[in-house]
Amino acid sequence: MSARVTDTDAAPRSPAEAVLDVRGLCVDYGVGRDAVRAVTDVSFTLRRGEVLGLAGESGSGKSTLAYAITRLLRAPGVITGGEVFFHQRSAPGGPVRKVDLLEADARELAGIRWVDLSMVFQSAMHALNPVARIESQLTDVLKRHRPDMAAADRRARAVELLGMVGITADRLRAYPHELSGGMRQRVMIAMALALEPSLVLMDEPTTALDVVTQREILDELMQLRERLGFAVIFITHDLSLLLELADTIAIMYAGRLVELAAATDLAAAPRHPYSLGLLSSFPALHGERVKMTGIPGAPPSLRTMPDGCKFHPRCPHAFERCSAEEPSLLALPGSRTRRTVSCWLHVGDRVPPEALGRPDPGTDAGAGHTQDVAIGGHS
Amino acid sequence: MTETSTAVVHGPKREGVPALEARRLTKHFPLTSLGERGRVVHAVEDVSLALPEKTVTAVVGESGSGKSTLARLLTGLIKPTSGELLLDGSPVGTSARERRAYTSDVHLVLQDPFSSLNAAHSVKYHIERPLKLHTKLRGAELEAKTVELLERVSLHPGTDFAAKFPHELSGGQRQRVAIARGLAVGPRVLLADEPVSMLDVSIRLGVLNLFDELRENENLAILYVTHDIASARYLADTIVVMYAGEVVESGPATQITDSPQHPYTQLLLSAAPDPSRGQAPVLRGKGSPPSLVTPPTGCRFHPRCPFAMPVCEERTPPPLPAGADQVAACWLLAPPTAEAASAG
Amino acid sequence: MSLLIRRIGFYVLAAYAAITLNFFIPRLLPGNALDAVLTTMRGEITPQELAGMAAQYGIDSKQSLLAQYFTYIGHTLSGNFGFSTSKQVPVSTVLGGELPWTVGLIGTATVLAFLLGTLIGVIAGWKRGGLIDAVVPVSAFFQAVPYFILGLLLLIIFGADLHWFPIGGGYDATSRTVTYVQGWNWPYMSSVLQHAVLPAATVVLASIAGWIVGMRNMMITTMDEDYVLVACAKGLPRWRAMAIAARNAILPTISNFTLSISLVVTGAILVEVVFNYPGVGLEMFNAVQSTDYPLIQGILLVVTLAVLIANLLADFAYIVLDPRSRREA
Amino acid sequence: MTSLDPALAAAAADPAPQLEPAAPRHSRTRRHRPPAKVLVGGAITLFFVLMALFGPLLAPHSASWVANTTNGTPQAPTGSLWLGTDNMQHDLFSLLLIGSRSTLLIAFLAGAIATVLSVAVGVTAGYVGGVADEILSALSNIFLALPGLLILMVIISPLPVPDKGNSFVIGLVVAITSWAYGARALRAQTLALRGQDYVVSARVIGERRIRIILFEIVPNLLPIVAASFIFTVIYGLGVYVALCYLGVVSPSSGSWGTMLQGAQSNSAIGNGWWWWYLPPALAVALVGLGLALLNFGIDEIINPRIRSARTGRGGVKFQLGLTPVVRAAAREGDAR
Repeated sequence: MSARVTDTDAAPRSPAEAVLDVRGLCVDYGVGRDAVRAVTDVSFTLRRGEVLGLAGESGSGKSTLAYAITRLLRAPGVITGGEVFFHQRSAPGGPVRKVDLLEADARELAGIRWVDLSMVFQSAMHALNPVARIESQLTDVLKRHRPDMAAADRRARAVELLGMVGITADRLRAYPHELSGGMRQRVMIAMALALEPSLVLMDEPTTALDVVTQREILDELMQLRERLGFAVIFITHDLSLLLELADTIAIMYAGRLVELAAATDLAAAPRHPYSLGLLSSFPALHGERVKMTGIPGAPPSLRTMPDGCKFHPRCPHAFERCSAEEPSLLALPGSRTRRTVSCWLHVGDRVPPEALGRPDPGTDAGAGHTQDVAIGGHS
Repeated sequence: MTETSTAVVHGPKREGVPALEARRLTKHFPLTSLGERGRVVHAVEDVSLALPEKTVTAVVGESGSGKSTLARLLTGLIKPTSGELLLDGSPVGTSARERRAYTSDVHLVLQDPFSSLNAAHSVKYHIERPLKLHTKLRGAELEAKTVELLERVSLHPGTDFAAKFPHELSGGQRQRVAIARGLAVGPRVLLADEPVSMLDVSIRLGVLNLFDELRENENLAILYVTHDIASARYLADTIVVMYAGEVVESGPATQITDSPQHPYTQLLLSAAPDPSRGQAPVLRGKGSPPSLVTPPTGCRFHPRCPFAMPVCEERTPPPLPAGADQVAACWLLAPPTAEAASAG
Repeated sequence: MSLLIRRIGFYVLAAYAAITLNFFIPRLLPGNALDAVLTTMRGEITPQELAGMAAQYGIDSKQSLLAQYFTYIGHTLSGNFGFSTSKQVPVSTVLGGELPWTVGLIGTATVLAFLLGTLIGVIAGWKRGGLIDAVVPVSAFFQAVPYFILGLLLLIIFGADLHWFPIGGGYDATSRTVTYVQGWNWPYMSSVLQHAVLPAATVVLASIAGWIVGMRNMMITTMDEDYVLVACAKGLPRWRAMAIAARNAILPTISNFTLSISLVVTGAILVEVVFNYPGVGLEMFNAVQSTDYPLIQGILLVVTLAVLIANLLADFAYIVLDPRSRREA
Repeated sequence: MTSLDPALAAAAADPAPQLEPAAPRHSRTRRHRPPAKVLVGGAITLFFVLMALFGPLLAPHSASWVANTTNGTPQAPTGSLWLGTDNMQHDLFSLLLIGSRSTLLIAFLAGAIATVLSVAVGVTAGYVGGVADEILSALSNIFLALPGLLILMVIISPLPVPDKGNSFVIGLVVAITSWAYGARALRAQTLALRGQDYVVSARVIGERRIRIILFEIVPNLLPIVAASFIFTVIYGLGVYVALCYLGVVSPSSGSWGTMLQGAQSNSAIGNGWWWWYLPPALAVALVGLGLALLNFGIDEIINPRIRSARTGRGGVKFQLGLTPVVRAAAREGDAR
């Protein structure tokens, strides 16, 4: 296991300022002998207005990671290490305050939650209180965080919020069960934006919806993001969706980040064999029909993790080192954009397989090789 | 509905008698709650479908399109309001005996791998039951056949898997056991209702490829029900697109995705994730599927259709030729004379 | 509202079934048991009354069973439950005297137990693993012990042994120091309260455990729902999140109330026998002892109707509290 | 008396399919050891079952034996008469042992009969549905609303004496008033199971309806069947002891309820003869406790979420919406 990352920013290439800094986050389920590690040493930086896609299969820890960041993870989840810095800006252009969410107490968290950091849950069906009207669920946050607001203003704001996601004001008096699935998820999104947060976490927000509804909602969401400028962490198992949606994509496997890259780079030139495998698990809508294989085997269970690289039992390119040592997330210095990968194929003098060594889009050069320059204190 | 003069049979075009044929299947579910008696849900409306052996037919649609109801109608689990089923060209009887015989020819693989196997029973039990019901195999032969079936769905070694219980298996393995159980009856037709939608992305293709192998090796006629048009294109010979209980378009798989003729198919395709798409997709149409208790008059898609014309509201479009082996139920495809006639 | 109509329809049906059952109970008696009963009464009541009773139960009657049945229904609906053979007064008079005691004791104790138990259950579930939650398994004892056994145990400890409370009755009829006058005066009322403590404690203790455990478990189940987590994610105060969970968790508890109410009431009625408390339960016991069928029937009917009304109220509360149950078709 | 848990019904009604089953909220491996409640409850129950089986054989005296005295007042416990005597100078210890048999026999008999009834009614209503369901559900709801014990008093008291002593008749009558609780829970669960894919699959391979009910559905109902069995045994115990206590039933062999009845009618409480009524009352309470603990355990197996969490497990305090942070250093400190 690699050492915990401590330095502030490894890739200060983008001029945009950070809104969230996750450093070496580790999450366990259970305490003591029963504990299993669900998320191991995850680090990334999210910039203002950026859409970070978090992709991975069930059990990869993507949802666990998101809930841990917000400290909303349920028992028996325990955060066992790392830092989560949230850069809170009280007013547009105002001073930025850096808060470690893992050190924050309940009071401090309550002040940040929803005001700066809101969340859209996977199933709006379950995320909306079935016995409360839409109106009261929209206005309760206003009541809590904007105590000066008059009741009429709160109501007006609720109407405005619903209008933003294309729902008419007459639905304010409705109960969740009276709305369709798509409408419920829209209400959820409107609710998440009620206080104009700087970061919205979305945990599979459209997975339960039909493809047309999903597209409509995503389109609306992206338009709202353009307008309001909030950053998004978008969690899904549907990598093909993320490629269209996200600026940056983080691929998770067995609780670890295995690759972090710009969406365009990842689509054209994946560096991690698992990313490649995932990309080739989605049949194309166009072109010649070719036989595809997906990834052989199944993801490991949290209790029986293989040694070394967690992906090596399913990896077609695995070699001796992969089963012995676990790679850490390393920057690829040859890349135009920031991208990191945790794979022994890209370390040292090895020439990666052709499929994993394609040039980044927009560059002529092949993939650069790391010279054991770890982001953190690996070397 | 009533105006559909000639029933067009959807499905792959092959010589000879199809393994399973559905003729003008209609299913209306009566509503039972107080104040709604007498009203019905128009779940499936006048669908004719042929499933020749060695073919995969994909039925694509959103939830509520009637695709799952269609699959269950084909198993005989629910009785159609009207229409009939033909197995190898002869009508399927309704007596208990004929019904049982039918179960050995047609099997259904369901969506949820975590509920399709009974946690109380071993894998062995799941495979042996259909064998005991439909073959004379007993004792050692039965065991050998069980192991063979498990290995045929790539669960090696079969003896180990036979002894396991469902909770010891991953989702993909469970779905393979469910498929092996389907094969145990020795079916001619395998119906699969969203068989991979609840599986991890990386193992979906493995299961889809298994269906592809079974089509070849077992001469199966396969019906693949899905909401994922890309996977339908990957696996199927023919794609049948359903909307609000009706078939709106059908034809060869690549043809449907490359040149969709019905506006609903176009909408579906424009909404599907497609990384190869250069620019942001333009969604073709809006709104959500209609109530099936009071479906729209005429073409059921007309309230959402960006090309809707007056005729669409009035009359149900018949399936019209839209390309080689491709039909679409859309007035846009009507020859000008017909359109003029309807206008006049 | 169709659900409410359906439920009311069901209760009307159930009430009708209870009335009918009541009609048949004396007629179901094996052999000529009733005849024997009536024979034993000879001498205790006037021949006219005896003849009237014989007619009421269809012995030596010229009336057809059906005609008797309709007569009976007519009488019941008009509040005429017949004439108590052991007390020589109309059954309705007896019930009028006993019901206030029972309603006062058992009604209050049951409602108190429900409210208190639900509240404790909410806290135990919310602070799972906390101090209150640790006490929950202890409540298994009270939950499992039949009401009257618990009553006996309390009586032994606090009545017979510690002499903290009287060991029976509803009030002191006489005392060396005070002369009691029934009515709204302090000596009498304090005596009534003193006599009510142990039986009420029995009913509360015995039934509260069920509500605590049920509510705690529902709370824990509900807290797994996303909308409770959403309340936390919204930065709402913790008591608001708890209120949202409790508001949803109470719905199944109310359905459960309808399941248990008849158990609670019958169990509580037995408590009256243990404490010799002058209510409907004790009266029922005495009526069975003296085979006073009109009185038995009257009590059965009143208790059944009370249970049905409690059920109806619970259903009504459910419909008020759960918008989903109000869904128009 | 206990009541069937609403959480159980909720778990039955909502077998929430977990889209992402990875997060091990409750791992399977920890289920191997039965909860302490089950062990304690089982031990208590076993003790009393053994008492019912062998107690009458081990009793030092017969039920009709009287201590060699002409005294008319009960004797307090002594070295030879462990629980003393009643006013007729019967040996109460022997009566307690002998009475255990009829008490437990009827409780378990009623539980068994009621369970058979509730499985038959509940599973039929849930699986067959339609009109049969409507009728059976209405029937069980009516039985739930009726004050069972009071009706039992009325029905049983005029029965001829041989019937009143007949365990089977009493068990049957008790069962008739108590099956509805289990039937309701089983119906709800059957309804949930009926739509499960494995039931549909069994129909698709051509299984007969009766086989589907017995082999696909009933095995998955077993925890609820067990819970409802224990529930009715507790109920039967309470009702039978109550009937004896009220003198409505007076079995010739005697029961714990008969002992209490004797004590009550002789004003044992007022006279301070605690050894007369305390042992049978405690025995009933203990059997009830043992069974209730068993039921607690079963409920936790049906719905592991409700398991009572130990306070401060590993020094970590879990609170909804405030995930604990336990740094590795602190954990190492714990290890040392």
